[in-house]
Amino acid sequence: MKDKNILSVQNLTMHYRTRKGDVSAVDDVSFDLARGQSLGLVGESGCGKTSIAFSLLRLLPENAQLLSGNVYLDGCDVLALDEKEVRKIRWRGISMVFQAAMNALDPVYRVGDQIIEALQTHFRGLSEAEARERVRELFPLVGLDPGLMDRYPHEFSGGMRQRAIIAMALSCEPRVIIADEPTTALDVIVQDRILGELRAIQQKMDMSMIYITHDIAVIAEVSDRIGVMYAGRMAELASAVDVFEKPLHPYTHALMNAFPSIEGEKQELKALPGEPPDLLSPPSGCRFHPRCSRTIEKCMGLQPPFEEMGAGHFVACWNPLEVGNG
Amino acid sequence: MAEITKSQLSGLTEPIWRIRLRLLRRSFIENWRLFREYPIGMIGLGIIAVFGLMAVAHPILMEYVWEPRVYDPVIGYDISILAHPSQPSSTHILGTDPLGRDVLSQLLYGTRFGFSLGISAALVSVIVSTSIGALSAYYGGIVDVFFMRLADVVIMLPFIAILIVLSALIEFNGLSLALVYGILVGFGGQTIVIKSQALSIKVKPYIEAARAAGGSDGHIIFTHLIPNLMPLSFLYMMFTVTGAVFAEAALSFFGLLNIRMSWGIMINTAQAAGYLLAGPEYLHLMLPAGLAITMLCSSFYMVGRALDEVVNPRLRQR
Amino acid sequence: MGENSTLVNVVGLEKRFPVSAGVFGRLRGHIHAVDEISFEIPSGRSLGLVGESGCGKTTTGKLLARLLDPTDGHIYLNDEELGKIDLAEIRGQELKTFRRRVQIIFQDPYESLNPRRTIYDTVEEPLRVQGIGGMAEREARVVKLLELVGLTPASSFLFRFPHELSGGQRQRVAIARALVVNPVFVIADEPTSMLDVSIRIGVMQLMTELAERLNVSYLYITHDLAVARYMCQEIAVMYLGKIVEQGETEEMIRHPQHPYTRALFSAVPVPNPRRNRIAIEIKGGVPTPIDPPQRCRFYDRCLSGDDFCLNNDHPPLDDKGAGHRVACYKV
Amino acid sequence: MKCRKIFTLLSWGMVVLMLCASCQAAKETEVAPAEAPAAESKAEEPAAAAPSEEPAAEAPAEEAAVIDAYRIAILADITSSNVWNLFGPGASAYNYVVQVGYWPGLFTLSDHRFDFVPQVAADFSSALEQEGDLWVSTIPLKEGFLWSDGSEITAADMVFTAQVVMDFDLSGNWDYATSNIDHVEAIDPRTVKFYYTEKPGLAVHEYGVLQNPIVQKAFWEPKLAEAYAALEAIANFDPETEEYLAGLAEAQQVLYGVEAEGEPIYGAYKFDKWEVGAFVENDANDSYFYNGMTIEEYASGGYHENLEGVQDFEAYGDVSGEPELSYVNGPHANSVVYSIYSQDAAVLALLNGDVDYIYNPSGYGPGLQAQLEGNPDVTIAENPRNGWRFLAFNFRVPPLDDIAVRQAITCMIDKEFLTSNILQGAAFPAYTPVPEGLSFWYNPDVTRICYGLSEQERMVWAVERLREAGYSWDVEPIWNEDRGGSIDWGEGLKMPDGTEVPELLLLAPSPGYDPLRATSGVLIEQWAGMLGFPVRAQLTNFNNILNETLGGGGNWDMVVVGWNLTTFPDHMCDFFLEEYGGPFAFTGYAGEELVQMCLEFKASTNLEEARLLGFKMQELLATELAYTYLFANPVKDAYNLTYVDYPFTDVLDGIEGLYGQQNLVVAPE
Amino acid sequence: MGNYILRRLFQIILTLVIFQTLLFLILDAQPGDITLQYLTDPRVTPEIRDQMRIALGLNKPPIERYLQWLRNFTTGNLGISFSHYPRPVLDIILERAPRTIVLFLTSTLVSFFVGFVLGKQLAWRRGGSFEYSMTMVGVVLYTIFTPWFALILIYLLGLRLGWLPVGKFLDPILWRDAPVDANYVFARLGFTGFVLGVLVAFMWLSTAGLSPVRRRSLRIVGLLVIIGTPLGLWALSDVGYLAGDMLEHMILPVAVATLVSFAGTMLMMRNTMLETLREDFVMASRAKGLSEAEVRDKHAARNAFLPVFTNLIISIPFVLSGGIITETVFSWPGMGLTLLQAVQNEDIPLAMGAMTCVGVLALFAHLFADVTYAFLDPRIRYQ
Repeated sequence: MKDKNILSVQNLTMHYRTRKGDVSAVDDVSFDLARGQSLGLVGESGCGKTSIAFSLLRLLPENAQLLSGNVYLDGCDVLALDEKEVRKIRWRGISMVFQAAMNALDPVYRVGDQIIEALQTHFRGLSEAEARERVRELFPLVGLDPGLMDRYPHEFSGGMRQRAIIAMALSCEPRVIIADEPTTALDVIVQDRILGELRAIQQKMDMSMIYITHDIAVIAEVSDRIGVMYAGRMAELASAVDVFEKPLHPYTHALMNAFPSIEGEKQELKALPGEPPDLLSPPSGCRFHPRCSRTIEKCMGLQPPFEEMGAGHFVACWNPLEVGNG
Repeated sequence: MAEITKSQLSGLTEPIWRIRLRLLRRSFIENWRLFREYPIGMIGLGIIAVFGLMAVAHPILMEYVWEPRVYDPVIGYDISILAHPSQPSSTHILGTDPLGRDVLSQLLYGTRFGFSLGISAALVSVIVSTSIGALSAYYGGIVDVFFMRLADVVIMLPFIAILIVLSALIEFNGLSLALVYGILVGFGGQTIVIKSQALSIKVKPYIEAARAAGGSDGHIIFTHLIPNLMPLSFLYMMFTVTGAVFAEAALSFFGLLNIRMSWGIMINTAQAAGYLLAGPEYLHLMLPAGLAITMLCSSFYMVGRALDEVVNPRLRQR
Repeated sequence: MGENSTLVNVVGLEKRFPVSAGVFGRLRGHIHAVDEISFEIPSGRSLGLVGESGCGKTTTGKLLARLLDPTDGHIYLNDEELGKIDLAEIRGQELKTFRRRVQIIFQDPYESLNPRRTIYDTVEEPLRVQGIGGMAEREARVVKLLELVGLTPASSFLFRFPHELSGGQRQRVAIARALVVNPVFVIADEPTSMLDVSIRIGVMQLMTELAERLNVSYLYITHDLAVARYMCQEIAVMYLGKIVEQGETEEMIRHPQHPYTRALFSAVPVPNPRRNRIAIEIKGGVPTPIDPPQRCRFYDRCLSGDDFCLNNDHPPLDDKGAGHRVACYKV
Repeated sequence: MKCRKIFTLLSWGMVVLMLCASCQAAKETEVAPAEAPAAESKAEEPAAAAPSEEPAAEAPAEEAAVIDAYRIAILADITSSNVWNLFGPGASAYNYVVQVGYWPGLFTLSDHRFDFVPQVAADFSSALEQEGDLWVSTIPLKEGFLWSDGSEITAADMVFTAQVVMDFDLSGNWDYATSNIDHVEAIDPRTVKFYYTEKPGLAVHEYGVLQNPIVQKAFWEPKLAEAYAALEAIANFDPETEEYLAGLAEAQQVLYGVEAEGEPIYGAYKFDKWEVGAFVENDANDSYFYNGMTIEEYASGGYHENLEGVQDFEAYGDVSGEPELSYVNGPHANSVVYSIYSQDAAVLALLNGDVDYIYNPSGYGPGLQAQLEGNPDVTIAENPRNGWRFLAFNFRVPPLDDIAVRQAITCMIDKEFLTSNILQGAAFPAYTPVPEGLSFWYNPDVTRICYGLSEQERMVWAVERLREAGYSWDVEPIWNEDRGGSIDWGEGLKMPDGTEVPELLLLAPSPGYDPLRATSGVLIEQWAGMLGFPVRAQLTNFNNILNETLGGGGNWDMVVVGWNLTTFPDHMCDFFLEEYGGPFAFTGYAGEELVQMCLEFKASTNLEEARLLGFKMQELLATELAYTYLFANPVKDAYNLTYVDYPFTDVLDGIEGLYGQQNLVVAPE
Repeated sequence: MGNYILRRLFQIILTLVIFQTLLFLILDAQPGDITLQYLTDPRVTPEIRDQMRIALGLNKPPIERYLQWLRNFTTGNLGISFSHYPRPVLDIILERAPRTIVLFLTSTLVSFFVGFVLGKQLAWRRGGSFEYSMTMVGVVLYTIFTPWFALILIYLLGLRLGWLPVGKFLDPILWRDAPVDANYVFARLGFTGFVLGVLVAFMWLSTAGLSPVRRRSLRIVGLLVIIGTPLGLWALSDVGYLAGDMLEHMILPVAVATLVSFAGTMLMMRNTMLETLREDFVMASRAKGLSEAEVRDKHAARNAFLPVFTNLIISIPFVLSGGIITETVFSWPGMGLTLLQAVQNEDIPLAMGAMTCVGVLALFAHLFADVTYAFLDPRIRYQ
């Protein structure tokens, strides 16, 4: 099991220091990622999805504090590396497709040059001509005409930009690729195409992928496994089918019920009461308990452990739903 | 109006004006708390406070402590001292100038002058720039084109040069300089900045919501546009104060102003009498005024910088 | 007022934006943002306007709220208070009075409230500019509306500033502001798209509930078909300034007929990991609507287009039965 | 990619071009000295000699030490080198300091005592005779007087100069045009004859026309063709019309614009180099007539010029025995370098030994003086100035036309206090229009109102004077013994006719322009105010003052201004009587007595007679108080004795008045 | 692009006309005229002054003179200076403008560079004592009373320590026998700078295609050669000592002009850089594994550069304003000093000419900077 996991995150805890106090952004999160697997991280804004992604790359802002945890990439602890070594991990070990493609490309450089820059950073002896050749090969892979590489980002449409970002993320053939809401700002038809391409490349190149989104429908389509996050904690982690068909955590369940779909019969939507908690002073015990319909006394005082309940199905809940109750 | 000061329906126990006052106070305290985090702003504010005390001190000292014949900043003369300029002493803490006048008295008087000049110039510029910026952003079209072209012309002009040219036309005194400087700044770069800010506010949905609610242009400009421009205007006021004080000093230094006393005049007096490079023993002639100009300019600028960080959330640290 | 009476009737509505360039600002062309669209909204029902970004749905909304002046066409509002009026024609005081009857809710709850005004000021503003009621009366109405949108107790919200509220609360304030003048028709421009999933449903439900209680109709603009399905009785799909298909919501979802609608609907991801959804392909991306050629707007991307489509005007929106109207020669 | 290749190609091309260009540039600079070998050697020399800040020390110690360069600091650049312009609209002190010695005059004033002596003229034979309707003066010229190109200065040059001035109607310091000259004639190469239409007085003839510069005809005649052509164009116009005047102005402009490079001159130094904005350099002129000539002045008044085999001239008295002063004319320096400095920088340069003398008509403030005095190398010579600052009254405005008012206000002005205390001894009190330094004309017995009185006595005197004249107060000013004694201000001053005295506007230059006058203005406001005069001092820019006063604006009641004067004191008339002074007589004063005296004074051709008249006029003006003279500031000259020395430094208007004594300056012993 | 420049030129002309109209109105509205100067000369009678007025065209009504001025301006004739009568204004300006341009081009470039680098560091090391102290120093220098500051520097460096010359732009004793004049050396120096710039740019571009390892070493060698060669050539040439003298005189004024203006760029750079640092592409370039210095210089600073550059354009007139002060204090005979003297002397043509020159300078600097901006920012495309 261990050697199959290319990435292993254990007990990751991270706080942001603000003038109002510490924000507990990621709290005791653990998960593994196997080679060629696609893991979806889903949750509402501010639940810590993106913070995890940046922790993996050690790209946290100054005020972020990694309090505990380990991140093993191919058995090497990323969090223990010094700055220079981390730089080698970045992009070759783990690369990232950024959320806002609009802003993730530097507007003053040609798109191709930005990919060449990444290549030359990691392959110091590569001349520009060689690097260009490499980009020329990459572009069709993501559905872009290689002739576009000498254009500037602003000359690209949103979809093309996102494709360029994906090409950039693939350029150094990373072992793990993190896609952080890559299609959120896109229209549905473009989103559909990009999702398809991303999935195809990932499988073709046998890369592992972490896909981060708040859209349950999207995550259902791209992920093998799904981690549901709530308020900085992992609420449930299981295979995609299990999460959708046999959710154990009440939050997962509520999320499913609150999500409108155009498929099938029109079902009654159930609103979640209340608002997501303020992570400056998160609720004691289970962070979901103030909004939970299944709260028992234990929930208020004690944090539920993140435990395996059934094969590969992890959940953190004192009073989980019965299997098949979804 | 008595029946509306208290509302039974909403369960409010206080008159609305008192609530608003409290809100105002609270927002002031909040901003103050933000502002306080920037040492640069606090230093600036501290210096301004010191200058404020100095400005207030002068009339008091003249009334109760100092003999006007001796200490008047313009026509005072100390007969008891043989040679002027005299070194600092117990009677003249900063010594006397080449014409036998007390330097400290001049410095304090100059503070008052500098303050009123800077602040009135700032007020003028803010009134001009905010109203023009808001109007051209809101209405656009020919009004906008006219004022923006004008602003282009104005920002192209070297200020000091223009003031020098104008000094030949206008008998600059404190007030007219403040007015001219304020108008120049107000019509120039400041309008452009305020207008671009106003443009970004103009397209905010809440402006559209106000229009959808039936709000007239006047209503929108005065209740939505201008209040949201005020922080920026206030920020620019600080910079205008700096500019105006500097311009006055520069013009005085060139001997182009017709005022009786200011910091610039003090330096000019020392210069005209040839004490500028006369050595350390005459430092009291140019150091206090030069330092005062620099400090006052710096202090307002520092406050402006700190305000910038408060007003502009993109610069905030965390 | 009966169920079937028409509340809003849009006829041939058109909006063009000039595009200029060159030394003397020479006119280069027009963006046909909204191109001769017509639809009806029966009283008490809501119409969902869906489409990709740039298709003209927001412009349509603003035209109906008269935040923009239409280039051409008519917008008739059948109102029991004011009678039947053409919104496209009115000016001045009349327009101001009309503002009472039609309101708008914006997408971004963070930008749609003036950060320097309290909730009370914001919600009361429409009443004040319309000169409705005395101060006490207005206050009472504000309180009532706040409680209606679920901000209870109202007194604890009245004198807060927007930045002290969460996104969901702000959007409720925006709803309260829209409803405070008792409108009959509300244009909702993606009111929930920026809200989190767990809050979104709450707001959607609130809007539905208020529509029934206050007898309000919505023009619900959204890019999210699933949301439109839950909010509206009817859906109209826009493409490049044109309505290409319109009909009863469930009918549309089950049997989309226009090639574009079909591609659009098939591209929506479904929350079911077992299902292998197959998207219907169309060509290319959305072109800019600057002076589009006189033919079917969708021709360039359509897989089933032929010479007839190429040589004829944009097809009319024909009823294909049961109020399901499609603008396509091939259906 | 293709694009990039093209760019690369272009860049290479650019580089090649650049290299070519810079090679060419290098060549050019290499070639330049080769073409002018003289320049090359010069170029090397200063490079080596640059650190030698002591050129005098390096100079070979021959019998007469030669100064390498007499370095004068000037405070502004010269603006013109065209002689016609220089003595016309281009007249500026700095143009003079560089160029005034270039051209000879028939007569001149001696350097020290300002004796009227011949220069190009062979002798004093300038007496006027009547010839028909005209008055003539025939003047013989010296022999051996050479231009710097070696040719002789002749009567033709003199005639040419006068002719050009009259043809072009040149003004400014050219006196011919305003002196009723009919024509000038060259009787022979060494005799020139002036024809006047009216009998000219001293000021016009001796102190005017005869001292005007002379230029070389041979050089100028061809150069003026264009200007004459312009003049030709208006030959037929009526001189009264505007077209004529415009055409004339155009012709003058052409004249002023002629490049005068290489013009042969006569003086001790000739033009060498002008680096605009930085410095001007003059080189010694070896053919200078007075080079090596000894000048002696005797106690008897005698004046003696002597150079073996060239000149031996004496005048004004006995020249035997030990002379009071004896000096040898230069040039004693190889060149004179006039560097442009700001005043402060000039003082620093003098202190550092970078310049030898500062030509500084603006005067030294006390601070600069303090710096200069603190340096042992620097000497300051102090000399009386021919000029003063005064308070003028507007006689058109009652009650200022009343002598009692003027006297009362004048009495209150404590000039001694003003000069010694407020102005820190930077000035002397003045009581008469003629400065003490002009000893020939100065009347020492002139009345000084309230001289030596205390503040209390002044007030009493002034109040009494006013009361006598019928003035009254609501509250009379009184002396208050409290607080160490001060005056309680008078209030509600009324004129004899019972009307209240209106507010009086006192103009003074702003402190930026002249702190002395600004301060005086503010103080006078106080002093007059004590008596109850509602005076308001307005410090304003100088141009504004000019505009209101001389310019005829008229919006003034009192004004503090000041002038520098000529050595001939006809300004006593010019400043008060419009027929002489034009706009200068701006006060509106027209005392009958003064008119009479001036008629006599102006017509006088006898110095002694003129002098007595001058005394009477001074007394009249001191009591009538057309002006209240306030103070005069002395001329101070600072020089560094390390490298240069002067034969004498005691002279009216100082070394400055002699533009730095360039032809007299010697190396120190 | 060409079209854009054309449009801008058209705008410039329009702006100039407005500018000159205003200027003319202001100058003409002054009390009195140039002939007032001659009031103090007793030999200049009223008749002569009238004649002078005619000569100078002052007898005509203002509108006629204004039109005349415009007519002349279009033919490049700026009239005749009053105070340097009868020198043409254009002559005077052509003689002085190079000095101002050299001085302020140098100080602007230096202060921009210094400000840029320091501002970058300030943003990068946000919150440290370096930032606070530098900001304080920057603010004080930025707002310091320039003449006073210049005098202090003169006193300390020129007088007390005697390191630098205290004013003027050359040493007369050194120059009095120089084979060339100052403007010649100025022009050569400017040309050298230009060639240097082109060569460096060329070298930079021609090495761009190499692999990172070789690129670096080649560039260092190239820089040394390109900068060293002209320095050597100058040192060897026979006017090298003159250039040296000139440069020595430039140090102090350039230092003052730099010190009082670099902070503007620095503080602006700090702010924009802080904003840029929040952009996603900075995070992205970090994620790509670039070193911190590369992220800072190639991405964050490169993008922050754009608004700072715009600010530089806007600040050009301020630089010229500061120029008046610096030139006055250092007796630097450039446009600023000329303008001040012209105004003080009521030399309307010269003042007009000098102001116009300053205005044209500012306008073309704007245009130049805008065009440069288009190259720097690919997002900007001028139609």
